[in-house]
Amino acid sequence: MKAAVNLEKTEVAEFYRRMLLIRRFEEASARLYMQSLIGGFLHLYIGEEAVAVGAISLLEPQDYVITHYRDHGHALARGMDPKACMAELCGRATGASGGKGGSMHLFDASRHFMGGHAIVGGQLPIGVGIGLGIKMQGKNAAVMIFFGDGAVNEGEFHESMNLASLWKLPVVFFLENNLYGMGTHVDKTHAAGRDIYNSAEYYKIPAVQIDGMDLLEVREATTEALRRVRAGNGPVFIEAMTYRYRGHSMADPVKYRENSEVEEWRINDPIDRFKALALEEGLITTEEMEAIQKEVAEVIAEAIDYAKESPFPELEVIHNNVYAHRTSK
Amino acid sequence: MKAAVNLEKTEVAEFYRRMLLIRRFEEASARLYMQSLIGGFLHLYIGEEAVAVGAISLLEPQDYVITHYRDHGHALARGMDPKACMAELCGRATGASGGKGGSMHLFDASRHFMGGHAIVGGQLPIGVGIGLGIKMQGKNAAVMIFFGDGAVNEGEFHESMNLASLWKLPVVFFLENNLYGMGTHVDKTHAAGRDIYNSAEYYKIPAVQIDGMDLLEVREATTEALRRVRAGNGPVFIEAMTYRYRGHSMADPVKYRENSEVEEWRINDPIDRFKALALEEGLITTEEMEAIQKEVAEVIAEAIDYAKESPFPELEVIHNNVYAHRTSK
Amino acid sequence: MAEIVIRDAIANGLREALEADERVFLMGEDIGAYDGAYAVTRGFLDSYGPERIRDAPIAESGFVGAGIGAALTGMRPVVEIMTINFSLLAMDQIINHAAKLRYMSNGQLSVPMIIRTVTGGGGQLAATHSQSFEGWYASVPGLRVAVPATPYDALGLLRASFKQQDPVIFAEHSLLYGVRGDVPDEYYEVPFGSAAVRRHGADVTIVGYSRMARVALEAADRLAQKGREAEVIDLRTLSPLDIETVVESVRKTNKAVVVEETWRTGGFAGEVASAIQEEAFDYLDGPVARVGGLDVPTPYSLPLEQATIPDAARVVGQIESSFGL
Amino acid sequence: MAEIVIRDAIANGLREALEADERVFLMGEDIGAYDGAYAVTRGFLDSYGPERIRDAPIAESGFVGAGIGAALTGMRPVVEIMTINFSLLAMDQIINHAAKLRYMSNGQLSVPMIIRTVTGGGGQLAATHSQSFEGWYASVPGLRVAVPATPYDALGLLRASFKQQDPVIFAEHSLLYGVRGDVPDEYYEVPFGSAAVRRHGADVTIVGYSRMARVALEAADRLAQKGREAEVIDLRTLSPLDIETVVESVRKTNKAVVVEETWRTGGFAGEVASAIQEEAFDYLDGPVARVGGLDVPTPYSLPLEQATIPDAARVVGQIESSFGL
Ligand SMILES: Cc1ncc(C[n+]2csc(CCOP(=O)(O)OP(=O)(O)O)c2C)c(N)n1
Ligand SMILES: Cc1ncc(C[n+]2csc(CCOP(=O)(O)OP(=O)(O)O)c2C)c(N)n1
Ligand SMILES: [Mg+2]
Ligand SMILES: [Mg+2]
Repeated sequence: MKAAVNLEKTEVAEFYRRMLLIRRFEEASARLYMQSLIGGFLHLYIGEEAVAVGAISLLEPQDYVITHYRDHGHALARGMDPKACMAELCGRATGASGGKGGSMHLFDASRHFMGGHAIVGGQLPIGVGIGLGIKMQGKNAAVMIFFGDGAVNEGEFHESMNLASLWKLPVVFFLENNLYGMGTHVDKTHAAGRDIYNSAEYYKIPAVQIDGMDLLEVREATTEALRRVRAGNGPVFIEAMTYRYRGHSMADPVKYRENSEVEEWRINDPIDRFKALALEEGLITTEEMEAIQKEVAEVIAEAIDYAKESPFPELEVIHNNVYAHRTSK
Repeated sequence: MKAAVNLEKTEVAEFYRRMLLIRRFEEASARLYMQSLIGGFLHLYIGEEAVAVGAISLLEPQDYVITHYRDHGHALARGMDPKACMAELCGRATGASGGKGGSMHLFDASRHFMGGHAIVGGQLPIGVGIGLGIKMQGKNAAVMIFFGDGAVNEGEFHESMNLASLWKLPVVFFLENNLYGMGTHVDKTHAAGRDIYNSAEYYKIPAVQIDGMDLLEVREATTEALRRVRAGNGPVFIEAMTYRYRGHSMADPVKYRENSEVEEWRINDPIDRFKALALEEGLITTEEMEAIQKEVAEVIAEAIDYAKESPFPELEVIHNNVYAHRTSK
Repeated sequence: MAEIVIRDAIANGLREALEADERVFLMGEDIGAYDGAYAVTRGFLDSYGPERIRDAPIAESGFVGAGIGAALTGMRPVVEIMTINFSLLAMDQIINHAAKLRYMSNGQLSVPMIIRTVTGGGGQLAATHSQSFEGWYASVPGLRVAVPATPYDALGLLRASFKQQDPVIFAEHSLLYGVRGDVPDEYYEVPFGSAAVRRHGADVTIVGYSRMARVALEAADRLAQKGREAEVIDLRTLSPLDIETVVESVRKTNKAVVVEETWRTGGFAGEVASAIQEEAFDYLDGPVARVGGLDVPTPYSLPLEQATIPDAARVVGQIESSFGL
Repeated sequence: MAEIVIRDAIANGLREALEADERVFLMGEDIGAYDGAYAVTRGFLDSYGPERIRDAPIAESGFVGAGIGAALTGMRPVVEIMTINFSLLAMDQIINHAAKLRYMSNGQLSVPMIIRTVTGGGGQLAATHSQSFEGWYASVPGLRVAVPATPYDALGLLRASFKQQDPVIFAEHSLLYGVRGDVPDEYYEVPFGSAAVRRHGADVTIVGYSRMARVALEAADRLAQKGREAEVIDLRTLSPLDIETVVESVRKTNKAVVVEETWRTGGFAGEVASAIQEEAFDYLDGPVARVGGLDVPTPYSLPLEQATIPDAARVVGQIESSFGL
């Protein structure tokens, strides 16, 4: 665990709050899913909170984030309103996308949160293109692309790495290696095994592998990555080793791994570790923490109520936003 | 240039004959194309003969070859009848595929020559699958997949390398790096630059880069590659640096490179070099060579006549071989 | 005779083939350790081992291409693309390669490969996960397309697929896995290119396939309550398309509606409707009607999703408005 | 007014946009140093430099996705997929992403991107290189599809494409680049969703688009020699589809044939034919006829290829056999 010495007290509270918010949001989502208030596929981020919070907390408003279907964590870390997020999961008119996208397809354009993409690997070339747009317009911004160890096997990974490097685009490739793509272990699908950051070298992209359960390590690596990217040196690659405690989605009976493996990872729970460290270093008090817990519980309760009480969309919106101009057909 | 000391005289004659056959075949094709006897796209292999001949001459009948649209060289090196080949290029009923495939889609299943694939990169996963089929059936065979430097940018390259390595398949990835994909130089499309064999390391695939203008070096590398593959150690990767003297296809005005570059490569012409070496080492005489030249000229003339004199296919065959069983529709 | 669900009918058909023919193997994402995304291959890994139940990396183009190559060497691969939405990533291999190799080689090569995949919407999976592309595949010469709607057909068509020497797209509907039905103990096959008349009636012909064949039956039940008897035809395979059975029915009922789940505009129902009027124009009381999915990316929200996908009420409504029945 | 070829009409439209709007850039294989596979972008690299005339690696999914991303940041990318055959490799990006982002985000995102590509067969390019998938794209909600057949339309539709806020598939036919036609000096646009009546006539309506619109005209000329006057309609865009203009014509002629280059079975002509009979059933003297490509992978050999792709003789033959004209 990295030392927390350089953190401000306000930052510590904020990181703790943000990670806890995601954790509680996911737990609440699971409950609402069991109550059939949420439909479709639901992929929880529990266990991986330090990655999204650590990385995204370093971005500026003009930067962009794009990710896959396991996206609640990234969305909330980027500041999406939990109410709008939960309402979207419940398919309500007040949802972030009026109920049209759902859990796997969250968007918040005002925060440059560009989705929520449910085709494995699909966000990679799009993220690269965002980098291209940034660069061609001379904007002082970066794009952070989150993706999983499973996505690395798609051809689009290769195409995206090549394009980003070739054109020296301001892209942070952020791999969340949680060891599994659905039920299949990375060792069984990836010839190179689990140290995927090694792939970057061939593309001339600087890369590091970090402990994704350690918020401070995530922040340190991201800081360095953004420094390089903002200096115009082209893309960087971060592989955060992490773990999802729950199944791939709520539909997953999780038969492919031992519970002991989960328990081992839980020892390094990113929230617990951060909490312990912050307490130890006197950067937060128990009382402050309890206040945050209470606040988060309220935010979640409010989000649930908001979602439940919101109306479903009217049928007349069904043809809206297929095209810029609504057409009859 | 490698020493030719280990070659038999009969081999020398055969290699010379085979390379010359390809060269003359391509020259003849170009003429027939200008006469509109050949249609579609025509991609000539001139300058690259040492690769196909050197590599394929080491294969056994049970081995497989698969390649892209620049396929005449590989087909002829594998023993396809020049008459059937030329007739195919001319779209005749007597062509290797009855005129249905054409220049870009040559097949000779009896020789395990599996095409001739005109979608860049498309032959890669298929070749890997051939390797899988070989392995699952416990056959003592290998598959050699030819592809270009342009194809390396396709996602299928990555997917294929990963699969072949993961499943330890008997695949020789044979990259013909002629520095251009159509009119675009490899340095402009591939972040890693021209030493593409370096890509193999990440996949745990042993790789070498060789002089593709030197038949003996091609043979040496291929021998070693096949030894590994046949020992069941999984795939290998060979990058042969080579050059096409002509344009990408007959339609290419070749504005993207200087003629001086072509001239420089011509100095290392694979046929001239091999000829010189063989003469020098006394493995062939001028008379023998002239006899071969004459023989090749005759074979080509015969192939042209055969193609020209062959009938076009009857219209009634048009619905044949869409499916195994001819259907009405 | 046993009553089983479609999931088990397909599993039984796969096991049967795996046991009868050592060239048969399965390859796809999460078919092994995970037991299959839709649990069709549950327990297969234990029974047949990782060589024949081959978990593949998420690389649709790669492993579909690998299936083609394996088929070329004489294997009989069953490649699973988790859902048809992801088949877009393998479309080049399917259409530019699998479908064309026999023809371009003039019969030298053949690709006896089954691509199992899951089609359709209805589980609130939203726009990227609710599509139905089987009609596109059905238009590609060189491919065969099966779209079973019952356990009997699922098993019978799967057996027939293993007899095909050509690539087959075997499209299973995500919402039908739990549908029960009788399956004989004796061996049988359902031939490709033979539609089933699911219900007889003289007033109108409703044509559907996959889940829409069931929706058609539901619509027929509702019509029956109004005293109208619909004839319901389940196409069972889209390639070959058994238009004769459809036309024969329309010649009797003089009215036809074609129901399909994909976007109405440009759907395969256009083929069926066009063919009906080509073959039976003089028998028609009015235009062949089509009921299709709304021309929108499928929305996530339940009420919106339900309004998007055709249901019995819409079919009945169309029949009312088209034919006054 | 100047007489120019389609190639130049498109080049002019692209130059115009590049000059008027600095957000516009071109990206694709061999559009720069090679001057474009079909020479449309000849000289562009010199004029606009490698940033805006961006030669891409052979990675269709990658650079189409990059186009989407760039569009999301406010650029106006024109992505060139060398031919529509290779678009299968980018289909996931086009259909699962470009077409859906506006809807799934409820209007938060928009993808104003033009995908230029080359469709059609006829140059003996054989099965992998002779396909026409524009009809598939036209069925996907969220996409627009333009299929120009004249220099006037090519420029006018291209201009209109730059005004679209949604992804446009701009499908140019490989055999039409050299076709000449008048183009006004003044600025004009051709709106999406408006078919053109290319020729007036009262005896039969022939509907086509892209090269088949020209084949339809040729067929009409032949019919004229027999004293029959065909009305010829060029759809110009498939999405939106201007079915009204077609139906209006059919109400007058009472006979319709739809001509399309792709495989007849399951083609977009099925949509058009179905829609015609839905809208104008009572006006029809007989079934709406379709002339399409044969249901085979396009063969290489010239006589076989010629028999595969519809031509004027086949259209006339169909009209004769369908309507006795
Ligand atoms: C192209 C495609 N193939 C398959 C799927 C089904 N699928 C959804 S998530 C997933 C696993 C992805 O794993 P990974 O990238 O490691 O992300 P994680 O879920 O572990 O966060 C699969 C196979 C899909 N959505 N898209
Ligand atoms: C998927 C796809 N994209 C583009 C093309 C057009 N094309 C044909 S050959 C070629 C260049 C390939 O270059 P390389 O792989 O280096 O092979 P070479 O021609 O140099 O032998 C291109 C872009 C194609 N046939 N398929
Ligand atoms: Mg993972
Ligand atoms: Mg090359």
